[in-house]
Amino acid sequence: MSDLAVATESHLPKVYGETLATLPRDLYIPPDALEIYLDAFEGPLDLLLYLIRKANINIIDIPMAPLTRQYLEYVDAMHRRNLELAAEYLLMAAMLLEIKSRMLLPRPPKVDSGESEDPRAELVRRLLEYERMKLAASKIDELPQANRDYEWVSVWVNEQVAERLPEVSLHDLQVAWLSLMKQAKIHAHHKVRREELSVREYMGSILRRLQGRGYVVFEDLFDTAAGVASLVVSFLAVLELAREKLVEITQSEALAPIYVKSAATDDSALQA
Amino acid sequence: MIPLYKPEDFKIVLETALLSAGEPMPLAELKKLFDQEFDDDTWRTLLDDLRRDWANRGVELVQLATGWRFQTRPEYQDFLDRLKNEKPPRYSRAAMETLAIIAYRQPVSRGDIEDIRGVAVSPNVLKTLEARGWIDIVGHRDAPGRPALYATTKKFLDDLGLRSLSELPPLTEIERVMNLAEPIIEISPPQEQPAEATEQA
Amino acid sequence: MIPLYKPEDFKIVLETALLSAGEPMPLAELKKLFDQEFDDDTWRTLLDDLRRDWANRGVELVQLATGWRFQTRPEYQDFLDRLKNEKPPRYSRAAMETLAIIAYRQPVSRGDIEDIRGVAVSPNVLKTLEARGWIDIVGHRDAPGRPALYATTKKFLDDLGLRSLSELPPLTEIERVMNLAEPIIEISPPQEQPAEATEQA
Repeated sequence: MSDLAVATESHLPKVYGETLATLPRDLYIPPDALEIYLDAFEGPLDLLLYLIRKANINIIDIPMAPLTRQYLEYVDAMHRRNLELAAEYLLMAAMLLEIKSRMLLPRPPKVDSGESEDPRAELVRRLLEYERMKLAASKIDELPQANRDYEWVSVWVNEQVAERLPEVSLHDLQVAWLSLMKQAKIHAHHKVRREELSVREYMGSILRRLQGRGYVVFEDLFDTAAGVASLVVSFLAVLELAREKLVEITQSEALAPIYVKSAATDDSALQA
Repeated sequence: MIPLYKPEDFKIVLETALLSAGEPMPLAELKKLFDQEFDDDTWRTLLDDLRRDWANRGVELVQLATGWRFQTRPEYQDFLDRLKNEKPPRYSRAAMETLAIIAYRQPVSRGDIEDIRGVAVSPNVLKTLEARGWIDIVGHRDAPGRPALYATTKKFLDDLGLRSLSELPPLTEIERVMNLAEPIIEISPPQEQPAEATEQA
Repeated sequence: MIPLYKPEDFKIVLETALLSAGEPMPLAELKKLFDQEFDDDTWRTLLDDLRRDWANRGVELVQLATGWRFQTRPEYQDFLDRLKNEKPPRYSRAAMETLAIIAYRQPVSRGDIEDIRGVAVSPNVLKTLEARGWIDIVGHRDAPGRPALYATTKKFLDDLGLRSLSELPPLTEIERVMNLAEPIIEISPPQEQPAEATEQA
């Protein structure tokens, strides 16, 4: 915020308090000061507001003659100093002159309301709207602003680099099996029942136990502590493994120990 | 996954998620954290409780337009600025006035902004505000040249700590007008972000 | 600027700076925070103290080669992952069908799988499932080429939340829907996992 803006704003409360009886003071600004202020003006409306507020003029009853004279003096001064002057400043000058001349003429009453319209109305409306936005801008600027008045908290996420693995649900498995069946390549014997799954699970377990071990005593394949149901299923698993020729069951004579061996166990590996 | 038993356990997970989130977290998003479903009152209690835990710290839990977020308290900014290599630039008056016009009068075209300010709007000003993510184009006016209509974004609200446009500072009533054709009515900021510009094609 | 008197005041500023810093902060950098100059021992005490404050939280203060930073504890990652919007990766249809066949028909050879699927099974599919620890080779069939026999592992059951294979969805229901069902005599599956049996490789 420039010094100028601060200076004009500090005038504002006084402006509101001023009675209409107060006569406008001179709008004069020393020309030396002009250059300093120039950059600070955001355009002709800003310059006009500055002139009005500096002189404690009531914005709704602007004395057009002195304001126009003062404004033109500044525009002239800027010209003389070869300062780049935006076209808007000249347009505003023309507008002020036009309003000033209309003020001198008798005002025809408006057709609809019967009241005469003040030639300054449009200018006043624009000045008020601009001033409102100018003040709003400085109020917004005063709000705490991220990265200027405070910072976002951002704690580092200490992520393990392990790739995210696909998740599989039971439903996914079901869907996969269903799609296989739809292909009609599955025969009746591929239908799976719950009890069969238990047997299948034990088949895998037993094969794991036999892996790399040669002959294992039949009884050792059973965990007697696991209960009768488990024993039955284990037994069925061994029979199924034998039926599918995945294990070899041998017994040298009746009542001799029964041995089970993985059908594919490499005999040479056993001797090592 | 760590089992959660006490309310304290849930609060720690919530705190961890909010501290590490790169952006404000809407409640709907936070609800994903837990298998358990809590009603909104319970969530409110949990969040309020967490906010109280941080009451006397340099960081606070705030609710913004797009959700909940931890941010540092402005009182500590002077210390934090010492760690910065450069100060963030302040926006020019032209930029702030343009932003104010877009915020209070949205959706507006560049021409509308120029009418109010009385000067041409530099394209850089709009670009700067767009780059910050504070304004964007929400539509086009059905007029010659189909001028773009600008509005402020959720990020604008977030970055200024506002939950909605209605929390913008109220516009100052400059002066009662006597002889003007139209009386100036008390102006309040728009209540809601005009999500869909009314005038867009 | 807030006046700092007690060690607690300094710790709050330090905590605020570390929580909002986007990167690890070297000690030399942290020293800029305060007008007061403390020796390294004092700094060490301050930082250790702060670290202890966070001992039972989801975030921890750690010292890295490049400085100090707050980071989330790995134990909380599972919760934070839930806030990610990215879709979890999925296995290909070939992988899922292969897994289903191994789960329901184990032990099976690659040839068995190909018979059922009617297409060749890519070695990559089996490798992926083995690398995941969900299937392993439990033996070899005594046939030309000694084909490996695959079965599902305990980890497969664990990851799918099953105590035993008998808890897999009974496919008979699907079959019934498809009018393929035959009457089934229900026998109760064993309740216990033969723990010892399955855990050996």
